[in-house]
Amino acid sequence: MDRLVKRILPTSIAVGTGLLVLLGYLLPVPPLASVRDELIRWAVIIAAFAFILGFFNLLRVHSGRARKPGGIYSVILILTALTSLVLTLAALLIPSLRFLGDWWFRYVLSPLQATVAGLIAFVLAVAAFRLLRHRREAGVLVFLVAALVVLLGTLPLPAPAGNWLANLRTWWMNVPAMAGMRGLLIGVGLGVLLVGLRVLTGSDRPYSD
Amino acid sequence: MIYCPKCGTANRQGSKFCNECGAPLPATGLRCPMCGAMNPAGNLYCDRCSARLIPAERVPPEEEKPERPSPPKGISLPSVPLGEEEWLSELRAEALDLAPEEETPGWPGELEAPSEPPTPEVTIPEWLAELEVPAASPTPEAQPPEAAIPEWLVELEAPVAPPTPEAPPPESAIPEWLVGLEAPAAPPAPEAPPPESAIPEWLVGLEAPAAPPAPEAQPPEAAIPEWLVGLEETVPEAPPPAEKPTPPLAGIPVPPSGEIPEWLRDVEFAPPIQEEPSAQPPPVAEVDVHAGMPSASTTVPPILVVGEEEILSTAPAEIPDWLKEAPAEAPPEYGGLVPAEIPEWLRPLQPREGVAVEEEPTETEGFLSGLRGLLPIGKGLDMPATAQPLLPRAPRPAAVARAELLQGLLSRPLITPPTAEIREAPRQSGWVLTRFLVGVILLAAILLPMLVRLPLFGPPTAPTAEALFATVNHLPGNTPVLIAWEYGPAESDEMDRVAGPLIEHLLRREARLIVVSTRMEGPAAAEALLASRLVDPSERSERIANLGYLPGQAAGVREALGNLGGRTEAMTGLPASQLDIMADVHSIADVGMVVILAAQPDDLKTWLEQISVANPNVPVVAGVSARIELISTPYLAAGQLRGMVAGLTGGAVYERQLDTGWGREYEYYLTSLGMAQLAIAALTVIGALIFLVGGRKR
Amino acid sequence: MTSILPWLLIIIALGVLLWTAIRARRGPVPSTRPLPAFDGLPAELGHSAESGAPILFTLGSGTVGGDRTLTSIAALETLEGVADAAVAYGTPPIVAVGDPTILPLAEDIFLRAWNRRGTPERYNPTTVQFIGIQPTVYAAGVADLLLHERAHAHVLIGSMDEEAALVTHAAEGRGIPQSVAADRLPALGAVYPADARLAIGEELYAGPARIAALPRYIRSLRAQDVLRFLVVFLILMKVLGLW
Amino acid sequence: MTADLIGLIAGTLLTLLVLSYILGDNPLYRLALHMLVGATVGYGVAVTTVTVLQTVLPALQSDSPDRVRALIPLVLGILLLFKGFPRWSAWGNFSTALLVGVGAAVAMGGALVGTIIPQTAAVGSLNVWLREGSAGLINGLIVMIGTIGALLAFAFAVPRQPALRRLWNGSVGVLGQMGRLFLLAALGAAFGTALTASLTVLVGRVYAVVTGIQQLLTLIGMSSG
Repeated sequence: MDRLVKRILPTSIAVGTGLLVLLGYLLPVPPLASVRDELIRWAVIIAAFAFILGFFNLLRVHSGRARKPGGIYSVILILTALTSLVLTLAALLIPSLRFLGDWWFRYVLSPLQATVAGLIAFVLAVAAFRLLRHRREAGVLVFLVAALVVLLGTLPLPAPAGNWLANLRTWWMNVPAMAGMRGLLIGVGLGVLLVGLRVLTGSDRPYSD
Repeated sequence: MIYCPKCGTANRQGSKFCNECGAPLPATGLRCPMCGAMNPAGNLYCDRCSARLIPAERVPPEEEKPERPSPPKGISLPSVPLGEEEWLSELRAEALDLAPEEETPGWPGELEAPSEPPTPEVTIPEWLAELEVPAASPTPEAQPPEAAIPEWLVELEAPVAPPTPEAPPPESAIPEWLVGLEAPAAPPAPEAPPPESAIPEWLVGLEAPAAPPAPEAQPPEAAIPEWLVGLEETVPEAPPPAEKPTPPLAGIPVPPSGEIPEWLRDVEFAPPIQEEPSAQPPPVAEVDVHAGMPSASTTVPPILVVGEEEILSTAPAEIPDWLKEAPAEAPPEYGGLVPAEIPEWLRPLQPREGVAVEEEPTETEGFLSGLRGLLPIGKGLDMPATAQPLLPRAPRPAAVARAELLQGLLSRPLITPPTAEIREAPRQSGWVLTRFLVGVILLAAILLPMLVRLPLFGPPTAPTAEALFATVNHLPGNTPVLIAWEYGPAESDEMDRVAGPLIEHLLRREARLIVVSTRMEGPAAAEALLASRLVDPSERSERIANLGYLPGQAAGVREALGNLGGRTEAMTGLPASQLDIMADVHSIADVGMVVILAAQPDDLKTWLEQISVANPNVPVVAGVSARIELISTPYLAAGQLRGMVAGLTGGAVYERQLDTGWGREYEYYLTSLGMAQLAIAALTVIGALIFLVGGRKR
Repeated sequence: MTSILPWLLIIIALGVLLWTAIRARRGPVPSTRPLPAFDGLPAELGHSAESGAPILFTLGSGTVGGDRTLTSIAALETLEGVADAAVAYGTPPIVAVGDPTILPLAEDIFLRAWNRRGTPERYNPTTVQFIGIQPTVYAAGVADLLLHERAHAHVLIGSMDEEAALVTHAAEGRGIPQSVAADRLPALGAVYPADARLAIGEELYAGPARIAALPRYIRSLRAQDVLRFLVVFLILMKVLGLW
Repeated sequence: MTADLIGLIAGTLLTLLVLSYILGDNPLYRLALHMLVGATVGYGVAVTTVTVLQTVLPALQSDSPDRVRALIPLVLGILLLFKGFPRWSAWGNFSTALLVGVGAAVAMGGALVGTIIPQTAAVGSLNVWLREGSAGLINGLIVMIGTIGALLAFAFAVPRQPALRRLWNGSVGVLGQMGRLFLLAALGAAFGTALTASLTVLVGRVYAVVTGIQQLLTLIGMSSG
């Protein structure tokens, strides 16, 4: 019984649904395609419950951390999370309260998120500066050149240099970089394919012991 | 597979020499000394009984460099908990390895020639640091046990290469214990007369005792909270012990031999004390040959002692058995847990632990590294307090003991300490400086154009954007345009500048905008931009329908494309079918144009794929982030995209064509961006030169 | 032709898997090329056990159930490869996940590991931590963990984009060793300059094979190689206009 | 208006706090960051739950077939919540199994239909390049060779027989080495584009702070004057 719940049923569910969905992709004929979409819809709904799981994990982790030195941040995090939850729910469910959610989104969520995204530029700049400190292969020069070409190629620099750089950038994007990108994509595709086969043949069971 | 120790190449099982470099390869199989099972080369622990196969010291030096491909199986472990007899036999085996009976001959010799041992001296300082004790000047009585230590070690090394971590702590501890124990000794006094009476002599006889429990007592993760508690508690309690020491010291002159019988009695009757197995060696030395064996073997139980009350108290219970050499009875002993004792034992010891943690990373001595391997204290400290509630008051002792034993066996140092220290290296000042300078330069480059106007760059050029402008310009009025709004606030600073002009152009063309998004923040981000670009807000209802968030990636898109009318307007909550502008729009088939505003490659791909299936004829254009320009260009070349605005530059070009009131802002943006790009390019080149010339710092 | 190809690829892959499985009875498991990013992990675990500070695993934000599922699965299998040892050493890692759907799967790994040790009660529900949904926010959160929890080493394996640079930057600042395995171009571009042992693209999917060395993993690598040459062959066919 | 004023102040302030990370990790940044983490998670949970409820509830009230279709995922979703309690964790396996199964198939489908086949075809179709004349053809060849090289650069197996190995190193090995360079060319380009994109965002934030402060100053000026 235990084994049934813990392994046999889950495995059959995973393999069964997986094969159905894959079939839907490879033979997109009406019945199969609709079954595929139905199963995917289920997955989406289940994934939504995972959010609740995640939310409580977050609360648990940080309520634990709140008692340790520096816990103030965790306290703030929890408070913000709850505020955000309440405001957004209110905005989504009660049209008259929409302005609350909008305000929160516009003046708290957006600036914070955007600025953190902006920090990426900074860390990348630091990384660029230290590039040759860590990478000592010949290829690093290719990387360096590529980065510079792409970086400067967008600049509206004065005529001759500017145009030349822009063209070089375009060529680089469409030829060498394209080649590398395609090789990478195809390779990753193969990797995905094989892991997928392991899962769909039930030899990998990340969902059970 | 055997991995070549020289070049790391994987070679066929059984090969004698490496295919790559011809270097001789280590023997194929290792026979487990415990259970005799054959194990693949590279196993550190027997797959069957988990006994250590390769003595810690014989681990090849390459192990230090993480670069070396160490055998993956090296960390494979038996996936079933070990059976009782197995672990017990393991323990006994340990005993045999660790404690050759020959010890005893050694001891007398020591007693004659006392106090030269370097090893204890080495270890003392650390302990001093932690126990703030004047061990520097060892009292004469101290010497016999101290003197004993080196011999001990010699004995130890002889049979089994590594002084296993468990073994060292007791020895290395001994010296300062004569001082260190003073504190612990005191508390028990009031509560438990028999132990208390015992402690003094036993203290006199040998100062070794409680040191082992100190280290041993630290649970890998469990008991930490208790420790923390302990830290507070003990502070007040420190003084009382302080007075106590004198009696033991007074007792010292008495010849040790006198105590032995007494001591043995104590061992039998007073659980608390026996906690110090390593207490035995010295008396053993003075008494009988047999004791030599138990003495050594008892160095193992401490591993079991993980600071959980249950375990702690079991350890003492065990010792009698070991003396009797009837290990089989050990489990039953778990019944005889005496929780009462624990607090006394733990409290005096705890504060030291607290200190010890801080010292840890700095330790290099073999012993202490062994110690460290044994007790991952720091771990415990930074594991959240939640670890404690998890531990039931009474875990199944056998199971815990087994786990702890394995724990002890497994956590012997695999790698020599020095490397471990490099790991703990603090951030280099160079790093902080670099970071700061880059930051300042970057900010300066961005801010400058906003403060002073720099006519630095010419007008931006972006042919694709111009092409797109033409396409949109020919859009007949009142065309329903589906907009896939695939960006959130994280990208909106860039994407709003990309999408803004395009959206405004569409609005000018009197198009009907139907907005959907597979990003949960998409709809809100869309509203923000639309509000800023919509000249007359009252027009919104007949210009814009925000159909909100489509969960489920491709499937969600597919569904939506098939049934736009079935959705609800995100802002007003009205069903789309009731909106005037959606009156004649039921699916993708009724849409005149699709605009994909994407900041992520997958989003663009998903939409293009789905649209090409649902309605291949509808013209698709895109506004994309500079980040995915590379990935988007193929679609443009393949004709799947009829036009594209990429990045701020594209947006700026489009804005110029459209000539709205936003030109100024774009100018700021472009100049700042240009300056920043130049700055970073310069930094990159400078950095490259610096590190080429300066070479790598590490 | 184009509609047959997917089937062709799948069938050939399965064929190779089967064939190698049969061949595995006689003849040893084929060897695969070393990947420093993963081969360093066991040693790193040793260091971690010694210093008592856990390794921090960043599993990325690839939703299980979405089109990045298998990247996350490969990452999880790699994690499972080290879980037993980490648990036995008494220093289970900190696992930072960026999507709630990865959370239960990652937690299961450690539940199982502790069960195998015979001490399920030692499982710590905060071993796996859900940091945040939005990729950038997740990355920043992990970076903060790296800077302020006492992590001994950092392993990034999973589906991320250029925000990964935030994480590697933090690890570099702490001066702790890190391995990075990513399969998406933006992430790879962003982390290449970092001080990390790098596994590029499909090398990520070889993680389980390098860590756990289970025959089925190695076999699937073998199949992957066969398909690789098949693709090259297809490209040439296309050039010659035969497809 | 006041709400917007407060918002403006709050937004500008928070932006500044986060930007302070550039000068070094500091408590103010951590404060803002933790707020952000909390805010996004709260927002995400709210949006997803509401969206799902909006899709599931109507179906539940409708007639039988739809109700069943809505009920199954709902039950599985609730089972998934058991994962929160180690003791009952096993009951969530059904849900995770479905997620893994479906997800694996979706990813495989995408890889096969969306990536491997089309990309392979694209690499092979030199005729497209030919449209741009001989230069185009050369570019096409470069792309083809580069792609093949990059693909071979990943080859995992290493032949054991010395002879084979020499052959391998001579052919696949060389191509692979070349392929690595193309990979790095792509990585570098990705780095450049990512940098440009995020720089734009950073510029946007700095601009937002500057304008925000300007607006505040003018407002204060108006209120005072």
